[in-house]
Amino acid sequence: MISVQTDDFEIAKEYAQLRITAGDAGAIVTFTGLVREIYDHDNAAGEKIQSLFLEHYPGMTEKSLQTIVTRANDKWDLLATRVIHRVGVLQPSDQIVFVGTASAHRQNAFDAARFIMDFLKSEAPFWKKQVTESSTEWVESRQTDAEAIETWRQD
Amino acid sequence: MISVQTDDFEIAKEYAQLRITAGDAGAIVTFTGLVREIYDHDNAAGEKIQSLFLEHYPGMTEKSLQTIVTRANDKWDLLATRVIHRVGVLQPSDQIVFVGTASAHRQNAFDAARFIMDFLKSEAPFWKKQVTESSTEWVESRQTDAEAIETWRQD
Amino acid sequence: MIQIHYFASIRERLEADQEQLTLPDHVSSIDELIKHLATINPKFSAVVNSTSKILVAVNQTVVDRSYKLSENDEVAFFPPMTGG
Amino acid sequence: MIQIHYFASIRERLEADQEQLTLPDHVSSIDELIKHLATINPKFSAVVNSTSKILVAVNQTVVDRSYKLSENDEVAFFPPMTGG
Repeated sequence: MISVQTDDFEIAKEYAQLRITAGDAGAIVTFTGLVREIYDHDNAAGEKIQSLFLEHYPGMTEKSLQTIVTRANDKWDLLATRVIHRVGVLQPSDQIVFVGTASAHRQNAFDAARFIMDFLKSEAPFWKKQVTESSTEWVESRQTDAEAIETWRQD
Repeated sequence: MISVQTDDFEIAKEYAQLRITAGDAGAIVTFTGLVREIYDHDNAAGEKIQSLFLEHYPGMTEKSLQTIVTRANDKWDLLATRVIHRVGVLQPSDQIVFVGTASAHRQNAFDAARFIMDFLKSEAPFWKKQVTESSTEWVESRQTDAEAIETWRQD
Repeated sequence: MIQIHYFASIRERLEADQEQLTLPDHVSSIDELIKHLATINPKFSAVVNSTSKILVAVNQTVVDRSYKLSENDEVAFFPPMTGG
Repeated sequence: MIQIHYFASIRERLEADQEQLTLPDHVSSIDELIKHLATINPKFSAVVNSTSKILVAVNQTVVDRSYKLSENDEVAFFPPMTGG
């Protein structure tokens, strides 16, 4: 299941639902992304972040996340998957994104969670704008995120 | 922190503690291992598991888990780690093991969680005995677990 | 007629989140659409000239610049994604 | 005197979880200890001959068969781990 929402989420609830949906799972992996107080991007380096605004492209967001999850299911034997991405205004230490995967074996659950996060970063239409004391700037995309995608193409 | 215990654990509590301990984390990964009803080992293939008994080597268990966590901290920039392993009698769908990692960036959190699980499987002195309707057998170690360790040695 | 959406830094610099456009006869690819928009809108021209990478989606899927447009397409311009 | 622990299938087949042993003069390595135990205990001999892989730890760290024992060492015999 995929959700794009302004509301926060609870890992306990998502984990419990993954366990129920998965049936006879042997492994559940969760990834949670949080708003860091200090980003190490070039812009506003070292300055504390006061808030983060997350914009997205309604419709395309859900469609691209669904495509990524479908590809993960094609590559690995998964019993359940869950993706939540928040939009709107967030504060430091807030939860931004959740990816959960359940499988019979741990390697599939780990691979799939990482795959979904890597492609979410580069293919799902979300954009972050960060507010510090001295500036308001759109976050630049990271070279390491583009490189993460490349590692999966070598398969 | 490392715990070897008969009691069950709550992912919400462990996740909340990782968030607090980590401070300015950007990524938290959790792995939970569950008792599967059907194991695909050679012994008792296809038969439903009625219960699982987990034996360990008190003292060495904690020592070997601490060594694995220390190695993970040496390899990656981690802000918090948590390992829980249950012992004693467990039922199908029960939680067996929890590994949680927090880092500034997702790749470190994913790598470290997987590394800890891979080495826990092969180096921490736990042994599973499974009870089915027709037999009571010690679980055989898996070749894929030995291979998982090898992938890390190539670094 | 096509529908055009702008997002994030591009939306802000154009001071517009969407517009409708009747495609002139000489515009059939994304590449030609970009040239056309730069001709009729100085702000669009400035954005194209100063932004290192602009992504284009048609009907909510990223496409390359040679993509041929059809009537009623939904076109979107945005910078590289930074979610997660 | 050394302390010996047995775990899992090995513990069950020996019907013993631990014992104390005074090392004879000709026993100094793990390899020699295994040969000695097999000589004095038919069950241990049967386990060694029928088990494909037995791991040995001294003072709670896995060691190889050439490891030299010291007085008061804690030695443990067990099959490959299957936790997690």
